[in-house]
Amino acid sequence: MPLTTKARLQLFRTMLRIRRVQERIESEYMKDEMKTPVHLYIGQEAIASGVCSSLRDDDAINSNHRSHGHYLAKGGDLNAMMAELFCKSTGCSRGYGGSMHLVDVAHGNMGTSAIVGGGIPIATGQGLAFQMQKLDRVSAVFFGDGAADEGTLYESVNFAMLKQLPVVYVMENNGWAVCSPTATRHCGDNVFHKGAGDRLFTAKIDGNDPELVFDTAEKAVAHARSGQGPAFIECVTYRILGHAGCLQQDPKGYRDPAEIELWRERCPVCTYQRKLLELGVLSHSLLTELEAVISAEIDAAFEFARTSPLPTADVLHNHLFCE
Amino acid sequence: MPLTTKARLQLFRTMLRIRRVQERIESEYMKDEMKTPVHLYIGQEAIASGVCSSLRDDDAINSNHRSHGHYLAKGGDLNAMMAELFCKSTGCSRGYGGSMHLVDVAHGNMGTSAIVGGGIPIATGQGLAFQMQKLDRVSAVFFGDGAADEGTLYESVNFAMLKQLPVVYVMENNGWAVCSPTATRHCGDNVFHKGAGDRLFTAKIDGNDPELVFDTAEKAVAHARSGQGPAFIECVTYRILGHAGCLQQDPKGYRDPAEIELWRERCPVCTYQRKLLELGVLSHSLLTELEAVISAEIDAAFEFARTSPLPTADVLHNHLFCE
Amino acid sequence: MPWSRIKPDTNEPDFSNDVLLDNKAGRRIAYAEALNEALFQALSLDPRVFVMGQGVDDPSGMFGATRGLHLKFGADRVFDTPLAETALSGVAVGAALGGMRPVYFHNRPDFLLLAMDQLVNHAAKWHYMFGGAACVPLVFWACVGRGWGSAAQHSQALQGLFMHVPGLKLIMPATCFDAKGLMLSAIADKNPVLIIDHRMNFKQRGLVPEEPYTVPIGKGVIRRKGRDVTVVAISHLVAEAYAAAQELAEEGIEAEIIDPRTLRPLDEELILESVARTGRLVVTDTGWKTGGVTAEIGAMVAEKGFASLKAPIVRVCNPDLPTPSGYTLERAYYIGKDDIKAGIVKAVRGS
Amino acid sequence: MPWSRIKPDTNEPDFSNDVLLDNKAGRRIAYAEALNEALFQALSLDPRVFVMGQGVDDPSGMFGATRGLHLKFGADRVFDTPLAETALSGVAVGAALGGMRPVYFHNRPDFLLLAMDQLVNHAAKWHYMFGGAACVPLVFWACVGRGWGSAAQHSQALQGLFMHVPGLKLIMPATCFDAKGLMLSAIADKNPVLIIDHRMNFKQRGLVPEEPYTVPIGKGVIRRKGRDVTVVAISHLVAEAYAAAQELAEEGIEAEIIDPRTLRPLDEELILESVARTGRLVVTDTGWKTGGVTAEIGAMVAEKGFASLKAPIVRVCNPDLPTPSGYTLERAYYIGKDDIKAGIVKAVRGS
Ligand SMILES: Cc1ncc(C[n+]2csc(CCOP(=O)(O)OP(=O)(O)O)c2C)c(N)n1
Ligand SMILES: Cc1ncc(C[n+]2csc(CCOP(=O)(O)OP(=O)(O)O)c2C)c(N)n1
Ligand SMILES: [Mg+2]
Ligand SMILES: [Mg+2]
Repeated sequence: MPLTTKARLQLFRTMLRIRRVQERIESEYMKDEMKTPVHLYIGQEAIASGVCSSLRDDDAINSNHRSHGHYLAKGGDLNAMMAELFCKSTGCSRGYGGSMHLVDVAHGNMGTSAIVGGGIPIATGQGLAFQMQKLDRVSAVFFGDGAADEGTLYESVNFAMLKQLPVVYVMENNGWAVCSPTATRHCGDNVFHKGAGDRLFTAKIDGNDPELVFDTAEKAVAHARSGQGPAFIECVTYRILGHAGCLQQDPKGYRDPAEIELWRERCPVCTYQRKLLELGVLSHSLLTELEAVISAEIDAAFEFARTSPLPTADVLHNHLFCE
Repeated sequence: MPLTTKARLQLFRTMLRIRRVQERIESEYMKDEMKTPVHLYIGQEAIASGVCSSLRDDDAINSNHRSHGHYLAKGGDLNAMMAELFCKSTGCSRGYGGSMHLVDVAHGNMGTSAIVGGGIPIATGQGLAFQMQKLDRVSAVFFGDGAADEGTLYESVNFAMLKQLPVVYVMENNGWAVCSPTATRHCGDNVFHKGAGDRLFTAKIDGNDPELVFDTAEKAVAHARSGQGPAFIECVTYRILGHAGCLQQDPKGYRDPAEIELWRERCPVCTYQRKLLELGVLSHSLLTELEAVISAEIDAAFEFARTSPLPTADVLHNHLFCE
Repeated sequence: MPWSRIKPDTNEPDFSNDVLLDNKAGRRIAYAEALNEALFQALSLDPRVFVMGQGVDDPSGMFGATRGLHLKFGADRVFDTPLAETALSGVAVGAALGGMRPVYFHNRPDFLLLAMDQLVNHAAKWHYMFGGAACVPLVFWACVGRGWGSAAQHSQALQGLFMHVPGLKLIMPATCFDAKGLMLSAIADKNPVLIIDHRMNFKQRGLVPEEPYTVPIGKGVIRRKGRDVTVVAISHLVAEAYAAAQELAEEGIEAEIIDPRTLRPLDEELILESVARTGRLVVTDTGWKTGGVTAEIGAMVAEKGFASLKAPIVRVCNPDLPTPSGYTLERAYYIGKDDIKAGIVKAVRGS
Repeated sequence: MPWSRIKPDTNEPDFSNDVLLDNKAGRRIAYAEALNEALFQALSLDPRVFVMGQGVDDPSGMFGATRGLHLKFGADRVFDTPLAETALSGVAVGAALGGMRPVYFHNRPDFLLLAMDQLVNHAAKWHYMFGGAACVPLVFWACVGRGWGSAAQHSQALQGLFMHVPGLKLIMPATCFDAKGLMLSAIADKNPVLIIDHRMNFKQRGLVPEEPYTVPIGKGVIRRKGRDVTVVAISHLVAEAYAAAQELAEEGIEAEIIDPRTLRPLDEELILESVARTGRLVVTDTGWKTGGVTAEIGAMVAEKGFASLKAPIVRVCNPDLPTPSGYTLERAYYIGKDDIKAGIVKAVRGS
C-alpha cells in the first residue's frame, strides 16, 4: 500500500531534520563546546525515521550510543538534546548524561545505554511490562551489528519468543563496529534470520529505503501489538562518517574509500529526496521551505543550548536515589 | 559402517561402568560420607561414552556440574574421582573441588566448572589454543539444555564458526534444568540447528543410542580435526534420577511419573545391553564377568576413598597461585 | 540435598531487638516463612509486584522463600526464567522502567556475576545518568550457599563487591523479623535493592508479626549492649557474635553487638556512637577480608571515630581464598563463634 | 576524539624511583609507547603470547598500546574480537589452559562487568579449585576512560571491585617504566593478572630502558620521601600527589608518597613502615570511596599499624556517585592535586 503524500513528506522531513542536526553538530564539534563524545547517525536516517513512524507516542523505544536519530524520530525535543550535548542543566538529562544518554520519558524513551547490547534486554523487559499490564503498547529497540555479537541478544530474543512479548528488535547493520568490519565478528548472517523463522517475525531489508523500513516496521509492530510475539528486522545500512566525533577525528585507513563513496551515493536522505521530487510529492519550493524551517529550528536549539545555564557543583549529589 | 565387536563392547563397558558407579554413589549418598553435592548421570551414559569413544587421549573435554560420566568416559581415574567425592586429599582435585569440579589433566580434562554455561567458552578457547599451536587436537564440550539458555553459547559458537575452531559442542538435552522443563525456557529448537547450518556441522539425535552418538561424534570430530570448523550435536536424552543428591532428596511433583517411566524404558544401558545380547556381541557370561570386574573396581575405589587421608587445615592456603 | 543438615532448626537468640518491641507481638516462624510471607503480602497489596527467577516455582521454592506463590498468584506474576542471568537482569530493569516492580530471585550470589553489567552499569546508574528522569524500582535477591561442599562457585558471599557500587542499596538481614520487614521495604523502594541472604539463617525461627510492616533501609540495630568493645557483625554472624559475647560475659568482657542490617547505606552513626563508648572495634563478615565489608567499616571508623579508638581494629573474616569443597578444608575456612571470640579478646586485651 | 586534550603531553615528575636507578638508563618515551614496546617484546620472545580484544588492530591501536602489533605479528597472534566480552573472556581462560598466554585488551573497565563471571568464577579460582592441577596464565587489560563526557558507563575506575577477588593479581602502574615492566611481569606470571591503566597516564613521558625487563608484582615504591605523612596514591594520582607534596613542602609539610603499583598483592610492609615513621596516612584513589581501595588500605593500617597512627586516616576519592557527563559536573566530581593537598593538610593539622 503506497504511503499518502502527507506520510511521505512527514517521513522525509524526519530524515532531513536528523541529517541537518547531525551535520551541524559535526561542523561545530571541533569548537569543543560540546564536551561529549558524539556518534553521528548520518547515513542511517531512514531506519529511525521509518521505524518510529510506525510507532505510537506511547510506544517505547530503546536505543544505543548512536542515539540522536532515534531520539528525534520518536519525538524528542531538539532543544533539550542540544542542551544535553552542551552539558547544560536544561538538557534532557540535565547535563548528567551527555550525547550517549538521552532520555525522553514523554515519548516512551526511558533512557539510553551506551553499553553495547545493554539496551536489548531492557527493551525486552519493557515489552514484558506492557504485556503484564495488558497494555497494547509496543517496545522497539535499535542496536548495531556490534550489539548482535553479544549474548544478551540471544538471551533476550529467546525470552521474548518464549513469552510472545511485544518487542520489535531493529538491528542497524552498518557494516562496522568502530573499526571492525562485521565479517571479522560474525559467522555469517545473524542466526535469527533462519533459525527462528517460525516463532519470530523476521526480515532483512535495505535500511536505506525509508518506505521499505516503514512498511516492514508497520507489519512488525502490528504483529507485536496484536500479541503474536516479537519481531526482528535487520536493516542493512552504512555509517557514512566516523565512529565517534567528527570525521577528521576518525582513524584513517580502516575503510576502503570506494566503499564509503558507494554508500554516499546510496545516501538515504538524498535518494529519498530525489525520489519524492521525481514523484512530485516534494517540490523545490517546499524543500527550500523545509530546509529553512529546520535550519531555523537548529539555530534556535544551538542558541538555546549555548545560552542555557551550566549545572553547578552543588547539584552533583542530586539524583543518586529516587525518593 | 557398523562398529567392530570390540568397539561395541568397549562402548557398552564404558556405559555400564558409569551406570554402576552412579548407582553406588546414589545408594551410599545418604550415609553423608560424601559431603559434596552430586549430580548423577543415570540415563545419559550413551552420550559421554559415545562422544569420548570418538576422541583421542590428547583431545580435550570440558564438562559441567553433571560431570562423572564425562570424566570417566574420557579415561579419568575412578579412585581419584571417588576420593574427591569423599573430600580426600587423594582426590583428583585434592579435596578442593568436590563432585562438581573434577580434573584429569592427563586425559585433556583441564577442570570442570559448575557455573551453567561457564565451560562452553573455555572449551572454545582450548580449541583456539590447539589451532594456534597447529595441533590437530579437538576440544569437545558437554553441556545441558539449561546451558543452552545462556548467551555464552551464542557468543562462543559465533566465535568458533568465525575462526573455524576445532570444537565439538555436545548439548545434552535431558528436558530439564533442575525443576524447569525445557519448554518453559526455550523458544523452540535451539537456533543453531537451522540458523547456522551452512557454517556449522549440526545434528539433533537420539542421545540414548550410543552407536548413533558415536557415529555422529566421529563425523563431527573428523570435521573439526580436519580444520573444517566447529560442530554442534544436540543429544535428546533424559535424567532419570533427581537433579542433585539421591532420588529421595529430589523435590516431588514437578515431573509426570509417566514421563519418567517412559524414559526408564528407553534406558540407554539396558537397551544397548539387550541389543548386544540379541546380536550375540555380548554373552551372558561375559556380562556377568564385566559386572563383576566393575563391581570389584568400584568396591576398591570406595575403599580407596574411605581410607584415604583427609586434607588438613595446614594446606588450606596452598594453591591460590601457581608459582 | 542435605544442605539442611548443616544447620538444624534453632530459635533466634533473644536479641534486645528494639524494633520488634515497638511492634505488636509476633508468632515464631522460620526465616524462609518470613520471607515467603513478605512476598505473599507484597504480591497481594501491589499489582505491579511480580517475582521471577530460575526455579521460583519449583516445589522447593527457593529454599522455601517462594514456595506456593505461583499457585496463589499465577504463572504470570510468579514465573520461572531461562538460565540467562545477563539478559534477564536487564529484563527486570526494563520491566521496572515499564511500570512494574520486579523481584528477581537469583539463587546464589555467585550467579550475580553474570548480572553485573545490568546491575552496575544500568540499574544502579539509571536514575542519576538521566538527571532523575526515570527510576528503576527492583529487588534482586540471592542467598549465600555455604556448606556441604558447595565449593568455590556456589558459596560466595559477594557483598564486598556490591557494597562498592553507588546507586545500589544492599541489605543483609540477620533475623526473621528483618527478613520480612526489609523485603517489604526493598519492594516499596523506588531504587534497585539487592538482598543477600545466608543459608545459615534459613532454618532459624524468630518472632514475626503477621501484618505487613517495613524495617527502614539504612538503620542498624544494637543486638546486645556492652561497654567494652563494639562488634559489627553481618548476616548469620550476628548470632555467632551474640553467642561469643554471651560466653565472654562470663570472663568479664561485655561486647556490644551491632547488626547494621543494611550495608549500603550504612548506619555509620550507630557504629560511631558505639565505638565512642567502647573505644574498640571488631568487624566480622561472611565474605573475604581484603577489600570487603570489614575494610569499609574499619576504615570508616579509623577516619571518623579515630579519637575514640583505644586499640587496633580487628577484622574477622573468611580467608582470602576461593571456598574449598572438602569438609575438613571448609571447617578450616569458615569463621564462627570462636573466631569472633578470639577477635574480641584481641581487641580488648591486645592479643 | 578530543580525549587527548584532557591531558596534554607531559614529562613524568622526577620521582626518586629507586627501581629505575638500578637499571640502565632509559629513553624518554610515552606511556602508550612503553606498553606497546612491552607487548612487542613479549610477542617476540614467547610464541605462546597473543593479543586479542575488540579493536586491537585498529589504526588507533587501543590508544596506541597495541598499535602496529598485528602488522608485525600477523592476524593470528593479534586479532580483533566480536563484542562478546562474556564468552571471549572464557575463550581467553580456555586458551591459557590450552597452553597459550593470552593478553586480552578490554578497552575500559566498564566492559569488564560483562566478564565478571569468567574472571571471578573461573580464572581466579581455577588453580585453587583443582588443588593446583591446572593454571590460567592470562592478562586482562583495561584503561579508565575519564573525561570529555565519558559519563557513567565509560569512565569507571573499578579496581575497588577487583581488589576483593582472591586469586586475581591487580596492577595499576603510574609510570612509563612500570607500565612496561609490569606488563612483562604480568605476561610472565602463571596466574590471571588484571592491569588497569588510566587514560590520564597515556600521554605522559618517562624514562624507559629499551631492553625487556620486569618489575616485581607486589612491590610498591616510595616516589618521594617525607617525614610528616604517608600518602598512598594510585595510578595517575601518584603524579597529582607528588605535585601536592612539592607545593606543601614550601609550607613545611613533607609528605612521603607511596605508589603501591600492585593493589593485589599489596605491599603492606612498605606502607606500614612508612606510617611507622610518619604516624599519618592519606590514601587517594581514582575510584569510589565506599568499599574501595582506600577502604582496604585504611583498614589495613588501622589494624596492623594502629600503634603508629597519630591522627585519623584520610581518604581522598571521587564521590560515591556514577560519573556525571557534563564538564562542570565532571570538574566537581574528579579529585586531583588540590583535593590531595587538602587531605594531607587535614591529616597533618587536623583540618
Ligand atoms: C559492552 C561494550 N563493549 C565495547 C564498547 C565500546 N564500543 C562503543 S560503540 C562500539 C561499536 C558498536 O558497534 P555497533 O553496535 O555496530 O554500532 P555502530 O557504532 O556501528 O552504530 C564499541 C565497540 C561498549 N560501549 N560496550
Ligand atoms: C549460571 C548458573 N545459574 C544457575 C545455576 C544453578 N544450576 C545448577 S545446575 C542447573 C540446571 C542446569 O540444567 P542443564 O544445563 O540442563 O543441566 P542438567 O542439570 O539438566 O544436566 C542450575 C540452574 C548455576 N550453577 N549456574
Ligand atoms: Mg555497526
Ligand atoms: Mg538439562
